[in-house]
Amino acid sequence: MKFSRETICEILSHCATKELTLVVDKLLEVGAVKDVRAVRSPEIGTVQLQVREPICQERFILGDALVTVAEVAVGSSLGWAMRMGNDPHGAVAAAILDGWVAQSVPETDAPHLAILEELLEATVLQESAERSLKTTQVLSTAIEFEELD
Amino acid sequence: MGYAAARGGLAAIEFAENLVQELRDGHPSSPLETDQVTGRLRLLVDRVMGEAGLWAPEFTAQALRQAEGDVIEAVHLLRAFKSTLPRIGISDVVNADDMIPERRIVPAFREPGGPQILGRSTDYTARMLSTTPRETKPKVQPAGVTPAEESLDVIPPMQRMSDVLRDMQLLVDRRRTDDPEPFDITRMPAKPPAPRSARLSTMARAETGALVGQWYRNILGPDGYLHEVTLGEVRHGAMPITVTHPVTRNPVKIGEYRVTEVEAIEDLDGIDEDRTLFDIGYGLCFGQNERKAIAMANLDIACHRDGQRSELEQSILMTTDGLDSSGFLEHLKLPHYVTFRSMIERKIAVRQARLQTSPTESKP
Amino acid sequence: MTNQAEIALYANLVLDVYESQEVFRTLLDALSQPGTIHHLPQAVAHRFVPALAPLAALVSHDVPFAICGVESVATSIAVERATFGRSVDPELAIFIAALSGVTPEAMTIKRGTPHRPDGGCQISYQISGRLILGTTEQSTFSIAGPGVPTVRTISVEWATDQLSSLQQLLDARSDSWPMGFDIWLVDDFGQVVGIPRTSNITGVMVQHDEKVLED
Amino acid sequence: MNSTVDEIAGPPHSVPFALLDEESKREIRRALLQAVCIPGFQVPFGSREMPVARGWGSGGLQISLAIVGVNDTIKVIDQGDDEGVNAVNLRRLITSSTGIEETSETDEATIVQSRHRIPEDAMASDHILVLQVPVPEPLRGIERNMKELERMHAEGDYSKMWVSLYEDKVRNGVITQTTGYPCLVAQRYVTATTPIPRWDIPRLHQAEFLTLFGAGREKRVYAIPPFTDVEPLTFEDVPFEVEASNGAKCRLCGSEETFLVETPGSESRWSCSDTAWCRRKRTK
Repeated sequence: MKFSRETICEILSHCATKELTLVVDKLLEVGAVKDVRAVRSPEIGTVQLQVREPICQERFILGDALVTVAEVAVGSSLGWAMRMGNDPHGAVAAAILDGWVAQSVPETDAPHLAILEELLEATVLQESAERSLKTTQVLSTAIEFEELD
Repeated sequence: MGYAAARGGLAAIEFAENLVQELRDGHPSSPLETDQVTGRLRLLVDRVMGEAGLWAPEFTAQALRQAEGDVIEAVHLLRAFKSTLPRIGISDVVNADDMIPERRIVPAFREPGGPQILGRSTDYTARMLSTTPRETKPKVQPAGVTPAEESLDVIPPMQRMSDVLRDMQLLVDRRRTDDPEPFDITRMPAKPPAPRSARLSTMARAETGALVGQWYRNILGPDGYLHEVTLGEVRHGAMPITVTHPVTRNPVKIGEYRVTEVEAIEDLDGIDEDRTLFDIGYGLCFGQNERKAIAMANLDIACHRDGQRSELEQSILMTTDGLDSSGFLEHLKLPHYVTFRSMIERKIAVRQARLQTSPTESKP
Repeated sequence: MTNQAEIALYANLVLDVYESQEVFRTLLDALSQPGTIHHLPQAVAHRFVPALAPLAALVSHDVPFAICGVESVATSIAVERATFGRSVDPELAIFIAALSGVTPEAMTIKRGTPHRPDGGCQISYQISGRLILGTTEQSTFSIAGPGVPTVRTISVEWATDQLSSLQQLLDARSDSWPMGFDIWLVDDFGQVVGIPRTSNITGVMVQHDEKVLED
Repeated sequence: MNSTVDEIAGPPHSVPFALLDEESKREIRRALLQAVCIPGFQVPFGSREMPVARGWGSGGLQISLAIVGVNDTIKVIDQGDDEGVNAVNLRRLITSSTGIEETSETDEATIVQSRHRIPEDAMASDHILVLQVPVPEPLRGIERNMKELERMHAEGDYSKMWVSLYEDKVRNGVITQTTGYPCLVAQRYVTATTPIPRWDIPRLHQAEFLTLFGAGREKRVYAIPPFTDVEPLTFEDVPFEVEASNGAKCRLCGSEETFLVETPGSESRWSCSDTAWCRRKRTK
């Protein structure tokens, strides 16, 4: 696997819940991912957001973000995921993938690993295209000043 | 268990609820979808999330729909929902400079370090009411720009004005190295004297109108505890949320939220202040809500300069929360039979006492 | 977590929402009616040393607590895991479990400040014996003050070797009223007696074994 | 057979027992335990937003939800009336989120949540009275600055309060304080007695039951334990006066010994504020 667990988590945060669960259900159905059980049922909760402001370099609490967290066991590995919003299915699916890649099994299971890699690469591509469009839009509103002599 | 037959209170409440539901959900127009609210009423959703202190766009849309667009009511629904949720964790501390900007204005300098970007703004749009019944514009690309794959544009680096002034040796250096734990206003009520982190948190989730009102009261009203500032930075953009992966103990980015950030430059002119320097107030709040962030930044520096001399801090901490003020205001609608009976009784008692002392004076 | 026993303790210390409510009500009743005996729920009292129940039920995220007594380190770790609280030195704790007669230095226990007397510590003191209502042949003390109609008496059976350490705590408890700290006496049968800082303890603790006081 | 994501995800999110999450409950409980040990002292707590607005009993509601267990029975009154709309609303919130029994009979209840009244029936040590408090600070009328208020309580310096009562008496011939009469609790803290009528004040003194006060908007809880001195502030030569009824009787049950409320304009215009008490008296 060319991505680390953390990178996979981050990429999957951009992936729609529907696509994500589709892939995980497929891997479960064919038996590529086995022996999965919920350690902690997906739970909606809040994450406190702390910001360091630049004037006094002080931390303060801006507010909370609503997230869903899930923990699953995949074989002997613990898989974890946190998703923004109310998303129990997305959290469970991402946690399963997190637990699966933590095992050494996927390395020897190239065909099924390819399914995951395909999802990750497609997500990366789409995310960067969106980001690039946004940057272009934002920069089009930059004020161009004439050079003063 | 003994319970007397309902005397109508419950029935009336339930019918009132049904009436709200019927007239709202039974309206003949097509139902309002969540993504319509988040997509088309973005600034309203931003404002409600800010005042609720909770980044949750979909639930906010739901709250607004349920509240028929009443901002305070929607904030109430969200905060009450939050009371039922566990706190799952604390994010890694994010620096203000980690923002990916989508807008940046520097009124203090024509050409600051980095660009001035208008971004998504109606600041210079004529406020002409569009009288066409409906907006159905297709997506248009900005003229002359093709967002092709080879478009490698990145937002150029932007030096923040506080750093610029610091480099020019024009800024009071208030940077701390002791890194105190931030005050959590949701766990412990803040009251004066409070640490600055409590004031910043209070203002970040204050009612927008109350904060603007507080600001203007100090500009033109009887208080006058603040100066008009020069704005250094007005930014809007996305901040990352990073948490610690509990198994690997490494940081993981799980998503983003948008904020508005303001630096307000203050011309120090007090007798005990260094007139050769500026100071800066700071504002940061959820979503795109520039009015709120500007008021916050100006009140932040005003409160710092005031240094407990006036009651500005008490006003900020105690009177700007939307749910506190509207809840108390609206409680006046509740029955007060007992208290009012007691008040009438005292009126009569005072009258009788007067009659006893000077019988001629108090004849009604 | 190093062994099965510790993991088992951790799991036992996790109270469900109904258990934590029942424990809390027992503790509330005990402090509002000093000198009466209240009972922890059996399901909780049987799972671990009952004197740990206040910590298991009241500590939550980041709440500073301390445990004094044998195996305090392992027990502290288990309480931390079960409650997400923070194990600290006794002088920083707002909840302390004093097990098997081991108590923190009375002078250092948090008493709050004149502005915030609610910063005072609340101590769960394990009675390795049995609490009995009224006067008996055993060590007896009487309680008066808010929560008590006139006076109530409580006796402690068997745990005479602990009583001098308890006496010190009781004396120090309200030396700076309304600052101070409060105590739950929790015996090994899950019986609880509350002694808030408002109570006047007037009786003599050890009537029948003077040697203990001299130790 | 492997399960699916949907099966592993389990049932959707549901609201916890007694609405509040466990951490919030524990925090309120910790504040209450301090409150009973420092009678009359206002303990700050991180008040949560409730499904009712602040000012509508959110403080009392948080206390009830933090203390309630499956074996409790709840009575809720507003102005003494179980059927007041706000009482109905609070009661159904508590029962629907806990499944506990409700009652209008004081002796059947273990928890009585109330706004502005103490039930006429005697309560004992197995009752907890939860009072909703709009303004927990008894000294606010004489001092606005919060730092100064804090100092006055810390030092037990209530001289300003005494001066204000004295001036009131001199100017008006009587002490004009109506409901929520300030009391000295356990000889230490001057405490706001919600706005219960003066009629109910003597019933707090050395009461058999525990009273918990919740101010949600102002984020304070305080307590009066059973058998605690509650002394209304007054002068030796100015006896404390409850609301005078001048021989008025309830038009429904004929009582003279209860707190009566007035219906203006009608011939027989008085009736019991405690409606459950009145009904029982009539059916006896």
